[in-house]
Amino acid sequence: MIHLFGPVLLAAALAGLGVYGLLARRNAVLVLIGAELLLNAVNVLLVTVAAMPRGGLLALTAPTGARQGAADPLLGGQVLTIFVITIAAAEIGLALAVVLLLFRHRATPDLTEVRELGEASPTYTEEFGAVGVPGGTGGSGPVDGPDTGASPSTREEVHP
Amino acid sequence: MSSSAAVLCVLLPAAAAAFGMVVGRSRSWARDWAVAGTAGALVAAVVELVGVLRDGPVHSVRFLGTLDTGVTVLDLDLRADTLSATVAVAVALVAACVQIYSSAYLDGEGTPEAPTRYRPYAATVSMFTAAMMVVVHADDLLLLVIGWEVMGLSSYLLVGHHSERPAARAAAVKAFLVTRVGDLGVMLALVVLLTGAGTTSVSGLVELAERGELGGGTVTLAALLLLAGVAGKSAQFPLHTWLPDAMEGPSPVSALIHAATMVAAGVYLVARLLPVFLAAEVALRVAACIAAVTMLGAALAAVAQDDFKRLLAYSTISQVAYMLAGVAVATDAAGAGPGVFHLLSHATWKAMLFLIAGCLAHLVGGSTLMADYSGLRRARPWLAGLLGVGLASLAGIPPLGGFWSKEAVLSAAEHAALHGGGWTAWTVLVAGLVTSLLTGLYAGRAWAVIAGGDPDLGIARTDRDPHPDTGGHGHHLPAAMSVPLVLLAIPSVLVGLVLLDPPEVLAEVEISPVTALIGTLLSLAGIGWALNAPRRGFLDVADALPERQRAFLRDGYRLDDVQDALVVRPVRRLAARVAAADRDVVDGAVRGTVVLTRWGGVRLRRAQTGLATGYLVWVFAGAALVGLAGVVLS
Amino acid sequence: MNAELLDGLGWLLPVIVGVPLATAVLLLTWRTLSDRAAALVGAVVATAVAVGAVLAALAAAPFDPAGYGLEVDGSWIPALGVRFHLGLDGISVPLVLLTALLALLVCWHLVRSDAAPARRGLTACVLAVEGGAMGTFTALDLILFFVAFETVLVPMWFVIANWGDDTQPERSTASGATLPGGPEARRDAANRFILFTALGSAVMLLGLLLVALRTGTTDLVELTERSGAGMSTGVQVVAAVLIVLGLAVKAPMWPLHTWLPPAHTIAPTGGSVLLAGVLLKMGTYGLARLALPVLPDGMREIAPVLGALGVAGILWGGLACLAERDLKRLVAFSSVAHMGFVLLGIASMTPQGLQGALFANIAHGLITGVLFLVAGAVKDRYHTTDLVLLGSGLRDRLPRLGWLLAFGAVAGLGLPGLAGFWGEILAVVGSWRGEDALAGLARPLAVLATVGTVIAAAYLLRVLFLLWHGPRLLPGTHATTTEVDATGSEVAVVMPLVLATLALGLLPWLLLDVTGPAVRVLLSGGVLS
Amino acid sequence: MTRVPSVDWVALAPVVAPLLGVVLVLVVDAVAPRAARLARVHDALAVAGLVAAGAAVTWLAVDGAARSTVCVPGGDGEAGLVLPSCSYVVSDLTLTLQAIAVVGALGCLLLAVDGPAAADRTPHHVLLLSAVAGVAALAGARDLATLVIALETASLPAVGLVALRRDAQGAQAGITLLLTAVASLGLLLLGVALIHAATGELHLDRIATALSGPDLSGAVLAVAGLGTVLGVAGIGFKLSAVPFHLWTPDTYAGAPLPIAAFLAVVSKTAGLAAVVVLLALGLPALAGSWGLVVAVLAAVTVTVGNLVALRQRVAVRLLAWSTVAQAGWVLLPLGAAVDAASVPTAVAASVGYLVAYAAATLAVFTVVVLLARHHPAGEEHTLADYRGLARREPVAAAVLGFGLACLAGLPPGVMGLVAKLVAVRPLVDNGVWVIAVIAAVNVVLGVLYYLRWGALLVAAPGAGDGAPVTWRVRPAEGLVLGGAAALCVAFSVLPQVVAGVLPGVLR
Repeated sequence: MIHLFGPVLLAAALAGLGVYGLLARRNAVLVLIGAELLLNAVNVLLVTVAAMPRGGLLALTAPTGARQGAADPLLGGQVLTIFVITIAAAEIGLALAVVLLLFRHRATPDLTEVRELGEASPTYTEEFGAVGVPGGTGGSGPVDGPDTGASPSTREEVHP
Repeated sequence: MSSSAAVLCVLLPAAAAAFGMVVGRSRSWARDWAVAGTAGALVAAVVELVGVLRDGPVHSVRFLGTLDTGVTVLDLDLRADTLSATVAVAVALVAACVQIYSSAYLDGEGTPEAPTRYRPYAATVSMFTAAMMVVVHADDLLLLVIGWEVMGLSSYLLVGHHSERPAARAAAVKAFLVTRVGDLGVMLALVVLLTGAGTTSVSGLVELAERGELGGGTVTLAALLLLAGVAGKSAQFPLHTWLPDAMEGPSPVSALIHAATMVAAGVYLVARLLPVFLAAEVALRVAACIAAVTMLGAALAAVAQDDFKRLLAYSTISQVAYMLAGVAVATDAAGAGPGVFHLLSHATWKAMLFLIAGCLAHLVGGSTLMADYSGLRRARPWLAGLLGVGLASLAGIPPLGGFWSKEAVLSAAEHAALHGGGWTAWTVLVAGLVTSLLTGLYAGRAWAVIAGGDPDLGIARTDRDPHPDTGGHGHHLPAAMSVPLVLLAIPSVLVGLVLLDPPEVLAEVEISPVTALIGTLLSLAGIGWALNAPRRGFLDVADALPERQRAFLRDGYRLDDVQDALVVRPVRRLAARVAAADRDVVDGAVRGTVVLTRWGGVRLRRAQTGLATGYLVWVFAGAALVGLAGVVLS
Repeated sequence: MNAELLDGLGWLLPVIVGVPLATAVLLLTWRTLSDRAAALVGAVVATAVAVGAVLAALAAAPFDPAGYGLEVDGSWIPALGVRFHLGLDGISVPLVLLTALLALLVCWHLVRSDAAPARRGLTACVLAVEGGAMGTFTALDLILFFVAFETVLVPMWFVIANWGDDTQPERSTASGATLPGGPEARRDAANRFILFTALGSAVMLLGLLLVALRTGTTDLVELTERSGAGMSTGVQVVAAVLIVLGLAVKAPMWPLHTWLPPAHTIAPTGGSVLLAGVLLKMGTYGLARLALPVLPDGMREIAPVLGALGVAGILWGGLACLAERDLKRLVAFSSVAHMGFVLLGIASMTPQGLQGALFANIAHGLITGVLFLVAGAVKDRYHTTDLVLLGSGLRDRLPRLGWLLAFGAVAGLGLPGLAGFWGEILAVVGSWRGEDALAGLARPLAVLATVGTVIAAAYLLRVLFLLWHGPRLLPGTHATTTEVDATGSEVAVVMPLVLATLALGLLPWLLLDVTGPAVRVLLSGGVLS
Repeated sequence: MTRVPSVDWVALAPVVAPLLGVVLVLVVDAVAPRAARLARVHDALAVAGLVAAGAAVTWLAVDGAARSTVCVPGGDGEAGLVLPSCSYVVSDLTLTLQAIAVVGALGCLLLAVDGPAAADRTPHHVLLLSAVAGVAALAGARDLATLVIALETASLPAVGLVALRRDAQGAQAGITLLLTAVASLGLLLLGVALIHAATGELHLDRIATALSGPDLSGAVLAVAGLGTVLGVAGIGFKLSAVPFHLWTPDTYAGAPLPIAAFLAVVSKTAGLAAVVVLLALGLPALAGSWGLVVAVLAAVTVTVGNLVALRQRVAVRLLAWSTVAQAGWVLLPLGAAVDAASVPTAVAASVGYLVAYAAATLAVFTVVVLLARHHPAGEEHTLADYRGLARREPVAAAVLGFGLACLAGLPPGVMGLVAKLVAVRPLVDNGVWVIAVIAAVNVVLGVLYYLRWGALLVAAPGAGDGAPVTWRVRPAEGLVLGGAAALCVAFSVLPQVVAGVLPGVLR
């Protein structure tokens, strides 16, 4: 299986780089590139698998003359690779749209700048209206709700 | 006839208790019910006695139905025989006298601070009577225990009747708890008998015992355990400490419960189960030793008492020890006679003595110190006369009742000692004789202090100057209080006549002339010693004792302190520790888990940094861990 | 009663379970109903259910032929083999009647307590508890039992959390920490109640499932007949440990009892009565109904531990009472002690022990009911149950209430002639001869349990000493208020319990003859001797 | 040799119907881009797509025929007869999961139509229906490629839905979900690649056969085992299994509430479908190894979810953590799988629990959506804002209370009780005692916070709560409220529905 070693090593390296990118980068776009690297590592692996004899590792390690799969019209690894590339494309498309949305609101692609949803983040608050969203409601707003001017005077502490 | 009379003996006072307490509101209603109930019980008891004497005993009278233990079915039945009938007559007589007496003794409504509480009082006495009747008639020990404990409850309620007095409250609790400790033995004895003999029926047990079919271990254990209950109820050493304190109760209650009936119930139980005890020789020997120690010790303590009721209380302890001794030296199934005879005779004159004590307290406005009664002979000669009869009977002066019954016990002891009763019988005999001397001494002393002396320093002083609390009725004794004294005086004088034609239970009572003579001489010596005291310079023979020893005896050998140190305080400390441990350890662990979950929640929440890539660290770390697990497990 | 007339009354069982529950839902949804009217509706329904329960009990009689006098059986969750199987026998009848009686009294009590807020909800909760308890006591299917067992949790939680007393004072621990008072304490008590019992029932569920999976049936009749056949001793032990642990929380067994004192103290009067009289019984009933007959071998293995913990509860509860200042907490701790006798009786695995346990179960329900009603009446008047703050001389100040208190105390200390005695003595008898199950512990436990009766006397007399006896003394803050003795309706609510206590005390066959045959059946595979 | 496999469109109808809806919505949008009056047409088309899918599921269930499509032929392999293998199979499992997803999605759609979706009808409906199609496909997927594609079809639109809020938080929530999804996709693909590498097969039934052979080498097992657990790790985020759960509260808080409900119900269904399809159908032979991993994951998930939920004050965050805990419950029975034989009952229990969970969660979310709409604090309202709801809105409070009781597993929520019972049953049966006891403890932890919430409903209103607002419940919302409540009640009366799913052979 020496001939598999190279591609697998390559996949591992790519995956490692990708994970590093995902974990260490602050810029959303760079993080996405990390994700792409990770997916491409998978692609390398899949292509490598596709290059293996039929029956995979099982056939390789099984005693001679052991089982072989039936005729398989699908070239598993390669089909999967194509799928992954497609998914990655869709993913990036969607991701960039969301990053753009973020950039429009915060004028930064830096993920560390937008953390207020995390309960343990310094900018987290449970005080109504304090996070800069008018009325604090979702995209629809209080369509036929009450006058949002009503003051949320008593916010009792719920007993923990 | 006797069977329905037995049931009525129980039901009439019980009904009186229920109706007097629950239904009516007025005082006279309560009094009428109380007197009628006990009087009815007296009639029923007499009828029962007549019936039993004529038709023979009835062993099973359906009463409370059955008790399905899951294995055997027990019958909670009554029985009627001469033993139960004679004791029932005595109980009903004393009870009736006490109810009549009480209606005057607890006259009026009292003050808001110290109400007389007559209604619950009369009902409780009726309840007590019913309970005692249950004990007397029960053919099943479980049924007997009902009466046994209800008596204890009544005693508790009546001792604490004047519950505004701290001493009365404390004495009530003590009375109940100390007897309850003894009753542990009764409970366990029931358990042992149910397990070992499969029955708690008196008839059944007696039959088994007589046929020798009770296992040796079972019978010995059960008898010893029962003895603990007897010691508690009959105030025998070391569980006697409650009785002197119980004198905080009204005097008629002391007469009924703490002299005539309840304290004798222990002896009655032994007499009832004598065949069982005979099968357990150890138990009888222990009983004899307890009786010997108690009769001597209590008589000695009685000598040093200044309070008349406490003196009578110690004398009761001592006399009940006589009864126990009389039963304990029995050698055959009919040997309970002397003890039971002493029980009957003691009931009459001791009840009378207590009622006299009540009259005296009534006259002087509440005090029970003997010194406050001095000069009675000159102030109230007829009351002094009755007192004299009672004390003489107590000391065993012929031909009064006490003489016959006490000598019967001593004779039985002598008979046992001479016929293989062993060293315990000798102990009993010697202790009994010495106690005769001491009994004479304290009876004579009581007479000397109360009857003698200067009325102006004692009874006449308060006669002139009524106690502010009790108003004017310190001056005369109403008929309701004096008539019962006479009613009781008659049998205390004449009870010896029973021996002319003894009923079956007393058939074996014999008086040995030698012992009787020695006993009487010793009593007379004691009396003489006490009466002679004034000639040697002091009115009270106890003044001859050094102050420290006298106080030691007066306090009942300071056994209360021992009890306090050995039981009460350790239990209190333990209780406080348990309460603290419950709060801080057991519940602390519970609170600890709450703190732990809270802490866990707070810590776990820290991972929510809001940084998306930070979350991926967990994803990959988790994947790595899971992957490792996958490889290792495959 | 005419036997033929009563034979076809199987439908009564779902009715006495369903009607209270349905009424509870109705009361909750009927918003315009006034509080008083709601309480009246509840009382009428509770009365009707009580009548139904009595009829069902009569129809189920006689109890001589072992088995179920009244039965309904229907399919419910076929996938799990769970059937809607209800039945009445000698073990369930007394508890069904007790539940009906207590619910009835509590409902009528509510009709009269005009001061209580939001009685509509409270009545609904009481009825829901009644329905759940009825279900528990009649269920003949493991899972159905479990569902019914759980049904009472939420309503009872609401009773404590919503209508509980929020004026409890703070308490401090030895370590200096302060246990909260006020609303915080109320929340804590309610949460404790539900967390303890929910944990217990979750653990019990594991055991029930184990039994169901290993035997392939959840039907109690069949499981009782099998008497453990089909399960190895190991499986039985595991199942018994889980089931007993779950039920013991509810019983409660030492040291799983610390939910009880706060719950009892803080719950409103009716809640306390139901807690003590009904909910605790569900635990011990479960032990007798599920654990003993279904898992005899497993129970025999763990019986010594169960018995020892029961006795530990007797002593611990008693000693804690000796040092307790709060009347309601004291009664709660005394419950721990009393239920210790029940546990001991069950652990003995003897007919006597079981008879005693079942008797003590009922007796405790009646007696504690009296005590809680009295404590509640005291609390209504003085807004505290602190024995020191209540003053003394209650027998003179409020004679009727005082005598009821005295009666409750005397009954509580197990006075022969009142209901408390028979259960205790039979449990001790069972323990004494329970060497089969309790091994070497049998006799020591019996003796220690008996010692517990003396402690019981001591702490209850202490209550009377402090509160009932003594000079007329009103606590300072109430010195000016005029005192009102127990009203006619208060007495009327307590009297049935008092009379039942007396009746069972004097005529024990009333109950023992009912449970006897069933006990022999439950133990037939066990150690009948 | 290679021919295009025949396609059974009837079998595929639950997948195709939502996609048809997508196409139609897009067509209408293309024809009249800004026609406000066509808004209802959009809604109707979307609803019709889901209803059609539901009808298809129902028809297939009633029909009962064993259908499968997109098959490769079997034949005589070198080692004997090989059965044909299909990429899409209609089975009880498929239909049950599809039913949950479709009903859940319908509920979320109806909640959203006039809420967050009002401004973005086309994208909302398209994304939602696509996601449903993905879940439906996932339920029927029986090969690795279909599995991956279907899972991503279910996941990626969800990101879009989350970001529909179109503010910074929506974007943040979207990015958080997206990045987790991408990283997880990487893990899943790694796992799939390794499984494929180990067996050389794509079809799950063939993988199962290959791995159940008698003499497998250690290397094959190790690679397959690693692939399996990496696959589980990759799917874990979808279920919010700890430690892949951290996106959950942030995303729920940042997303519009109906979308959060969608994530809680439909996405979770997708997660379970993926896990079940991969593990139970593809890798039952390795149950001994993945069973334990899943058990530990489930136990940790339940515990962590409950512990943190106890600390929550904001309603939607509490729900988020509650769904984490509930995900653990869903996974628990799978953890009881100790060998291939014990897998089917475990799967049945998991799916049964999911049924109860979905119904109860939908009911709870509906009320939360309603309250948010009528409260000044909107989606950020806290539990304290439920104080006294029973007086103001008794019906909504009753539904919420009942839903919470179901989630807590206490009567009157018998459905939840039976679900917990069903979930624990396999653990007991297979003697996984440690996990079973952890589960029992977690029942209690859960009870505490659900009940605390429930208690507030009937508590007396606080002093400064201001004038109560009368709710105006829209018909669509009322439908969801009533429907979810009806489901909860029905399942409580007849818990057979929860306990009796998947009685037959697992395929």
